Amino acid sequence: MADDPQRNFRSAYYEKVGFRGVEEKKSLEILLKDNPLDLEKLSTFSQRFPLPSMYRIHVWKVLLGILPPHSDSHALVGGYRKEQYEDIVEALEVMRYINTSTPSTHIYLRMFQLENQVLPRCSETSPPDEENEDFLSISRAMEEIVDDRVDCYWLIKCFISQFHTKFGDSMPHLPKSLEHYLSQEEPRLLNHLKVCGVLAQLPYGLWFRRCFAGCLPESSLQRVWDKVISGSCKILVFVALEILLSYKIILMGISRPDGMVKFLSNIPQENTDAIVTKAIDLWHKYCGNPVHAV
Amino acid sequence: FLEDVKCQAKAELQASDSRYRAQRRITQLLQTELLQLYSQVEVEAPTSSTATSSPPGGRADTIT
Amino acid sequence: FLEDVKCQAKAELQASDSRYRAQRRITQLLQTELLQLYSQVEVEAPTSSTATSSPPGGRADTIT
Repeated sequence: MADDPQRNFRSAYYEKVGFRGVEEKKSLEILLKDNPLDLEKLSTFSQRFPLPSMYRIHVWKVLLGILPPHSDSHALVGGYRKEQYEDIVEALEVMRYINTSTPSTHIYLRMFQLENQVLPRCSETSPPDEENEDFLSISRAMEEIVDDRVDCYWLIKCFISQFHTKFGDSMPHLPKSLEHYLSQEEPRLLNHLKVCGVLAQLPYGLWFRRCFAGCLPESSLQRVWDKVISGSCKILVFVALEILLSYKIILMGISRPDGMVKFLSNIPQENTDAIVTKAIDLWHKYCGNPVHAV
Repeated sequence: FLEDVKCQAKAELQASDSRYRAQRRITQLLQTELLQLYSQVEVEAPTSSTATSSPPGGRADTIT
Repeated sequence: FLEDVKCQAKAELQASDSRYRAQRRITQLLQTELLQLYSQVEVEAPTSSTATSSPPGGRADTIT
């Protein structure tokens, strides 16, 4: 396949304009007509192109195993998922873990804890730890993307579970990887970060454990999650890299580590779409476009 | 032979389903029991229960 | 094709089982909660509870 670094920029551009997007949408529609669905092809599609928003939730559910590959099982399995959701909510209400005023993200957390047998005893009241905060952060973002509560809970649960199973081992290596690519792209900035002693303190939790939930607005975030859900955690490194590159001038002007961390933890929300587009381009440049064209 | 596989699959699914329904009935009984017990505790010791033991009503707030 | 049918059946069974497992966890939690509450009722009102309400000791066994 021809190496064309411009391609994804263009596809993102045409997606907005509507031409290229129409073509991609059609090929996705063809894939979605398969029975059973070809998960590999769906993953490849979603690695290469942004998912059209009208199909995003459906594709995510299939890729995360919430719905099985056989489309004629979707109604049955969807019904099971709904029952499971309702059973758990009901039990938590009866046991008074939740009530009508509990925020939905906290309901999801309790549900997740119940299913994973880590629901704390009622009397043991502890403030949420870091892991809970990661969960809540991802939940809040997912809630902005998904309207249906049943879908939302299942997507949060399976997104987080799949992320830990698939990428748990890679997580500790991502900061090193970021350092490597930064040395390729902008050694001066890397040097500045080293000199300031901020390299070890960058907001890796926000970037990698939370997959940018609470960092990027949902419209940009979902394009990153398309890649994560379809099988890449490397994309996270490139989004982080692109954030550093985009704010290079500001960062070069800060020398205090805490100032830099503060800025990076609350980046401006204006041009995040461009950051994500450039990050995806960089990711394709270094890691290659997935083969098997659609 | 294919019919055979399909039948077996169907039977397995039904078994899983009935296991679920049985468990669900148990849950419902326990839930009723619990609700009853909560109201009993509240009636019998309306003040001491809120003071000494975990108040049933307020638990959801602990995490916020 | 046969594999295909088997795969489909397996996916359905897994989804049904997951629903069952959630129910199991719920049952366990409810049981723990009930046990705790029973002992609390006994501590807080050792005499009145045995007199006015059904005895806490015998009821939990009937359900399990």
